Amino acid sequence: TYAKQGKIKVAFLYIGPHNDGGWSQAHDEGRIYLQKHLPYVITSYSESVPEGAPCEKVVRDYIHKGYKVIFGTSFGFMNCLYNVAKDYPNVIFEHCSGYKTRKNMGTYFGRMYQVDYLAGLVAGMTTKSNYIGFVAPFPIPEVVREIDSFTIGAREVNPKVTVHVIWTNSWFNPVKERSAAETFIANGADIIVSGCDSPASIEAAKKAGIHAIAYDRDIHNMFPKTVLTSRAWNWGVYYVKVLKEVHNGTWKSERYWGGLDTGIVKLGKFGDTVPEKVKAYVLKKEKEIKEGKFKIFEGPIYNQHGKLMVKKGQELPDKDKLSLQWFVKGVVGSIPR
Amino acid sequence: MVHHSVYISLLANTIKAGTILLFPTIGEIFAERAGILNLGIEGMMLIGAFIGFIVSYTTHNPYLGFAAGVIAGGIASLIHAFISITLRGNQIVSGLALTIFGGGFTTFYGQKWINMTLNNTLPTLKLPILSEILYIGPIFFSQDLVVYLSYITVFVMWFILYKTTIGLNLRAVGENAKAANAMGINVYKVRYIWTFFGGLLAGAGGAYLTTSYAPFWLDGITAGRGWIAIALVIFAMWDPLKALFGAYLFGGINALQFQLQALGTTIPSAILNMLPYIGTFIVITISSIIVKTRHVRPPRELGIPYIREEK
Amino acid sequence: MLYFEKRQSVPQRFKVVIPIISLLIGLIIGAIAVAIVGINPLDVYGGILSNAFGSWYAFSETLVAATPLILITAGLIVVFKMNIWNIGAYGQYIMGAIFSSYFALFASNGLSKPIMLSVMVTASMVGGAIWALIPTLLKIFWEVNEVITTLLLNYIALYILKFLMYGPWKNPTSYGFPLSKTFPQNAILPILFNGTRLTIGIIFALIAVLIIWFLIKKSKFGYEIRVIGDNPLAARYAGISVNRDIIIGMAISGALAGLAGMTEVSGIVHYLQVKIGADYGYTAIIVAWIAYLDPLVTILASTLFGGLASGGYSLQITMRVSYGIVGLIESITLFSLVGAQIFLNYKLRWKNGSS
Amino acid sequence: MVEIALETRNITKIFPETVANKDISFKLKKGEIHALLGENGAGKTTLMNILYGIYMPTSGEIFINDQKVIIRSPLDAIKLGIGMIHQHFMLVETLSVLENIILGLKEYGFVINKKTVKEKLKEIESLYSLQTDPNVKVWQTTVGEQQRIEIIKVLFRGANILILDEPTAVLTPQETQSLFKILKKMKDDGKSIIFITHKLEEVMQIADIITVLRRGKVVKTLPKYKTTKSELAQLMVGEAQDCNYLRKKRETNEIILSINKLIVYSDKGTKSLKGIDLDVKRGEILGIAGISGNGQKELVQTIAGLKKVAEGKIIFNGLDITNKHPRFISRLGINYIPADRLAMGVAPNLSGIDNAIMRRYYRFPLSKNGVMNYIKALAYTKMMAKAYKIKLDNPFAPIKLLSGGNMQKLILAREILENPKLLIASYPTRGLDIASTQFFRQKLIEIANKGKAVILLSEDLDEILSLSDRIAVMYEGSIVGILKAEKADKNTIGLMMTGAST
Ligand SMILES: Nc1ncnc2c1ncn2[C@@H]1O[C@H](COP(=O)(O)OP(=O)(O)OP(=O)(O)O)[C@@H](O)[C@H]1O
Ligand SMILES: Nc1ncnc2c1ncn2[C@@H]1O[C@H](COP(=O)(O)OP(=O)(O)OP(=O)(O)O)[C@@H](O)[C@H]1O
Ligand SMILES: [Mg+2]
Ligand SMILES: [Mg+2]
Repeated sequence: TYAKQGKIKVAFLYIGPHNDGGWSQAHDEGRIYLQKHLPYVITSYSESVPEGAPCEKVVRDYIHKGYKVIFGTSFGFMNCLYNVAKDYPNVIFEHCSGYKTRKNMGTYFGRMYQVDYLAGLVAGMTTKSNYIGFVAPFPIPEVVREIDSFTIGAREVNPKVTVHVIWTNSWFNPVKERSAAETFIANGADIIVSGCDSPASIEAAKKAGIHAIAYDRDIHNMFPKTVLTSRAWNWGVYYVKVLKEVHNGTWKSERYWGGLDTGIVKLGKFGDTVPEKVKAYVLKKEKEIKEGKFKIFEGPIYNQHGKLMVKKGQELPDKDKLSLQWFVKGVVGSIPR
Repeated sequence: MVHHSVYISLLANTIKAGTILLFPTIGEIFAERAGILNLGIEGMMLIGAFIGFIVSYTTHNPYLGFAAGVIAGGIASLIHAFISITLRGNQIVSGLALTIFGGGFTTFYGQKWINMTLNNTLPTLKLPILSEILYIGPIFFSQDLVVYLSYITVFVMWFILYKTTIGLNLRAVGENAKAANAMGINVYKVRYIWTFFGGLLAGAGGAYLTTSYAPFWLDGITAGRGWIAIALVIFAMWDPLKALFGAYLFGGINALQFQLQALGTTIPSAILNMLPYIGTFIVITISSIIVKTRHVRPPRELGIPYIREEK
Repeated sequence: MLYFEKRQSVPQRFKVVIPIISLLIGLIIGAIAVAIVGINPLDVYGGILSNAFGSWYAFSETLVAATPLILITAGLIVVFKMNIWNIGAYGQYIMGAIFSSYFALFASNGLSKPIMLSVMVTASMVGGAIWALIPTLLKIFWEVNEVITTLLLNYIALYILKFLMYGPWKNPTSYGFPLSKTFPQNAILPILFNGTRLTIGIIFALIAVLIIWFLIKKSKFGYEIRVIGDNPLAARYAGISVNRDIIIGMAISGALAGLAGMTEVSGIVHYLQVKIGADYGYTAIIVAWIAYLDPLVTILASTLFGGLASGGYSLQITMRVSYGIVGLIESITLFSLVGAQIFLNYKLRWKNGSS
Repeated sequence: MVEIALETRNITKIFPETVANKDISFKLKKGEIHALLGENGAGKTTLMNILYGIYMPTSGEIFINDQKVIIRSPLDAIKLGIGMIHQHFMLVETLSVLENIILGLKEYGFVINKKTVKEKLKEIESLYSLQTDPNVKVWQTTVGEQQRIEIIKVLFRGANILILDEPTAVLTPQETQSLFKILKKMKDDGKSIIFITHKLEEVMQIADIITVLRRGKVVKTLPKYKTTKSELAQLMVGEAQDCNYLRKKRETNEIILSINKLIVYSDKGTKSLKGIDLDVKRGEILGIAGISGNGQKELVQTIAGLKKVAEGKIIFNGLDITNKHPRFISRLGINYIPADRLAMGVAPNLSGIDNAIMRRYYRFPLSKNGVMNYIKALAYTKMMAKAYKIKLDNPFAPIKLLSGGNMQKLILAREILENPKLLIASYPTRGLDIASTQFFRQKLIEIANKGKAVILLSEDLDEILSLSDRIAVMYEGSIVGILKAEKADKNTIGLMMTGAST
């Protein structure tokens, strides 16, 4: 199998610049981690790859250069990978956050919503205005899930909280992210949650002297006073796992969805201003989640308009989590149709 | 209910966003009035934004950065000026090339600056007394120096255009270059000056973007604003005062669309974004129908090279 | 004093020499630009060349990029000859994509592939033509400037597309992501050569060029548009139906841009999305002009531009040289080319100030 | 002792493939009106453009007040006190009259001081009785007014040397006379004037001294009192002229074109034709006289199908052609020679061939089933150039490189070769030299002699009187009278044209 052919060439596609300070950088850190840990791997990456037709060209170029494993690290690469995968059954495709698979194409993702819930707790306990602004990219289930579980957390500890949502319709658009944050600030928000891939909304919060919750990477050290906590990815562990399987010839297409317990997602350092009491509560909850004692999407859960969506004692099944398209009570905003 | 301070901040933001568009629009109005169509605004804005950013970043002085961006835009415009005025080249193609150039140049040399952020942006300077005026003050007079500069630019340029000999010569050159030449006006000089002026202002728009509104560097950070400026020139019917109105209208749409979302309402943002274009389209059409083209039309010699020794 | 003196006739060899020298200037300045940041220009150019033309696969990708360019340019030539500045190819391209996608997404049931594709081709051409005819009719009846309206209609088309993608046409199973459903198999253009993405779209493009060539060089219509382009009053006086010809020309131009949109969504992307080749509409203006509004030269110019884009893209991947270099070379070449046009009509002369 | 205001020594101007001026030496004295004569393309305009700094001479020297000068631009010329009124007016239509007048001047302040400008305008007005409304936009003014604005512009700059390039071409006899009054006044004030025209009458009336150019060279300079019209004509063309046209008696009563109660609106929405009734008979030349702007142009353009009829009917050979397509009308046998050749008559950047075939490109053998035959087109063009003595050396070169006269000939030839049943000729000989003028007048007569019809528009009343059988006079969009040629004279027609007799 692959081991016999010497080194395995692995390519990563990023939606933004590799040093975007967010999503793509988190993946790139994962790539570097992989490179360090497995000597038989050669990695390369393409940054700011547009979704759609140009993406296909990039992938095909890699394959023509002998790359055998392709990681597509954005939802929008799904169709592109899916199309190319059909033509190249001997190449392995791994798509992040999507839902289409083939024999040679798997998907992977992490249960970030668990971390979102924890961040929600922090926010709920620290907000004074009870107005929290969530700067969100696209209204896809992944993001809706994040907003919902964040809100569940925040309102668990502070039922007066409302979470407001603005869609930027872009993963990485610092200009819009900043404008969205400024809009929230003008409306009285004292915590901004970044759901997009640049730190622009955090910077806006810093400038306005309010708090923020970061996404993608733990950036506590860059904004020690502003950032209350971060919802961080840790892709390296997964990339090593996949490449080991490829190397051993045991790789199989699957839908990977790891939680807090796997380490693929994690809660970042707390901000300097977060009270000890809060930290303690949050860490307790984290432990419960890891141990499977606490389930975030357990009923009763009401939607935005007060309709009961999950009955008491039931948990929203994974299938429904993966196609979530409604907001829980306390979210102000709408999902365009 | 939403507190009125929200609207004040929305409008104050609109002014900022509008300022990015206002400078290039005014600049292009004057270039076009002189007969030079410059479709390279997007490119010149990018260059202004980039130079403005790196100078601010390295000197820690946003004013210096802004000034550098302005000059960079001006220099970029000279390429277009040389090609379309001296070499009489096709202005549409040269302008498009300038846009490609701006994108290529800033992407290529901007690679190592990507995602860096400015720490000191243009500071807000509240104007004494004026900023105290109810509503008006916090919206218009609690801004940074460049915004005040933009107000002055609009009114001064309006005055120059309609009330002075400079403006008269300029209009004559764009309407009938031969006649202007026969009256002793140096057509080439006038065109060079105003194309350069257009470049300076395009640079100003770009530099304002990176020294105040979006203080970081990214490929293509202007995101089509140069094209909007070209549409705005039309919207404004080549009039600086109307440009002011148009720039704030276009600038306001983006802020508004976020505010509407924050309130929980949804009008599809595509529809909202489309409105000013449809508006411009309708205004252009109706005014052409009613006013019968005489007054509402581009300068007659827009895009036509002037050649002295030809029949 | 240096000055330009008018030539009586255009030296034909200049038409070949000028582009070559311009390209050289573009490459030399591009090389300097690259060398400044410490990269070997030869590597860069070698990279672009081999990635654009170095293998059959690379060349096929170049042709993939050239296909929409050829189609749009062929149409633009017709109207540019009439001195109608259609800046709206981008919008017409989008409309073509939208119209053809409608059938692919909502009316594809049970149709055989040839019929389905014919329907889509027709729809795209109708869509592009409609989008081109709006400004045309306004121009004809009320003298509304077409540069302005076609430019504005680009934005309106783009936002219609965005509206559809974020709203009604969003794929229900894309869970909120702005994409349409993937087209069914009968709505996808067949591939010409296995292992490439080259579809019969390129054949459409070549046929279009031949038709336009004939129209311009050989037909009565070609004569008429020349006269219209030079002096519309004289054309009217000569009994040419100027408005009819403008309508026909713009319809052709819009239809071909629309068809380009179809070949892109149906041949390459296979679904509708917001970003479907925004640059083609503007690049085509440049290509048309570089090709001296000559349909046959268009093929060459489009391939060159397609190659630069495709090669440069691969370069970014393999050598991590910013894609910006392509823009730099392209624009500097263009500047030299536009600037050098003057030598087609003028000679540079030296004269002492005292005459 | 008379001083020399301006002198040129051995001015040569070479355009690619044309020597427009060759060793021209020429003196203009203070306080004289110097007429410049010459056939089309003789190089008059070129010489003037050199004096005004629009062209640089290839070689030669210019002296002003005995000082050698180099005039690089109109600005230099203006500074030297030279003012020029161009063959085509140099006015910016969208600007007001006042703005046009002060264009390029620096003396009126950075912020325009309208008061001082208006005061100076008053001064000029009273001195030369030149009136204008400074506030109207130029596009709203008539041709005559525009001429006045041009003169005011020159006076405003205090020019001492005045160049007028065919200023009377578009003026009525009355307007011409008032222009002459102004010129005389200026001359009395010590200004020097160069006056270009093709009309010998005018030369004899106004000039002090006359220089004749032929093919870019000075043929002779001579004082007016020592010469005659026929001598001048001979100098211009280099041969004696023959003024007798072969006229046949060609009275018929068969009506070929009948116009009933025709009403047409102008672009500005006013009525330009107010119910015209007119019949044209087979075998006649019908002259139409009128001051420009009184509806003649609209009338003939409407017949040709180029303007929309609001009310009324046009019947040609029994067929209703009201609001029919221009192509339909021309195919019936109505051909039209437009007044302004550059604006309507040609596509200036297209080749001689493309321009020559404009009337018949769609017919066999030039095209068949929508496909052109350019070989046949070339042959046709060569035939045309030969038969009508058009100097068309390179039929593939843009037509705009021809001189105005040759271009005019091509247009005339193109229409006449269509063998029209009714030829509408607007100002057919404007700008033509004497030989060509005669040639084409003869052609018009031949058409009438063959039993066809001609409508002739001309600013030259002599031409109308000598060619027409009947003369219709237009005033303010109506026909104020139709006269038999034998019973008409210049005076009556001139009065009718100004509306005095109605
Ligand atoms: N190449 C281009 N040519 C013309 N206009 C462009 C171009 N690129 C972008 N634009 C315009 O510039 C503006 C900003 O571009 P951007 O990509 O940021 O759109 P957007 O703000 O994401 O739009 P929306 O908010 O509606 O989704 C838009 O109006 C877009 O139409
Ligand atoms: N810019 C130019 N380029 C090339 N040739 C020119 C140019 N201007 C004039 N000519 C040529 O020079 C010659 C003299 O032209 P010019 O216009 O001076 O004649 P003119 O005496 O004024 O004739 P007209 O009575 O027809 O006005 C003509 O053959 C003309 O074609
Ligand atoms: Mg937007
Ligand atoms: Mg002349």
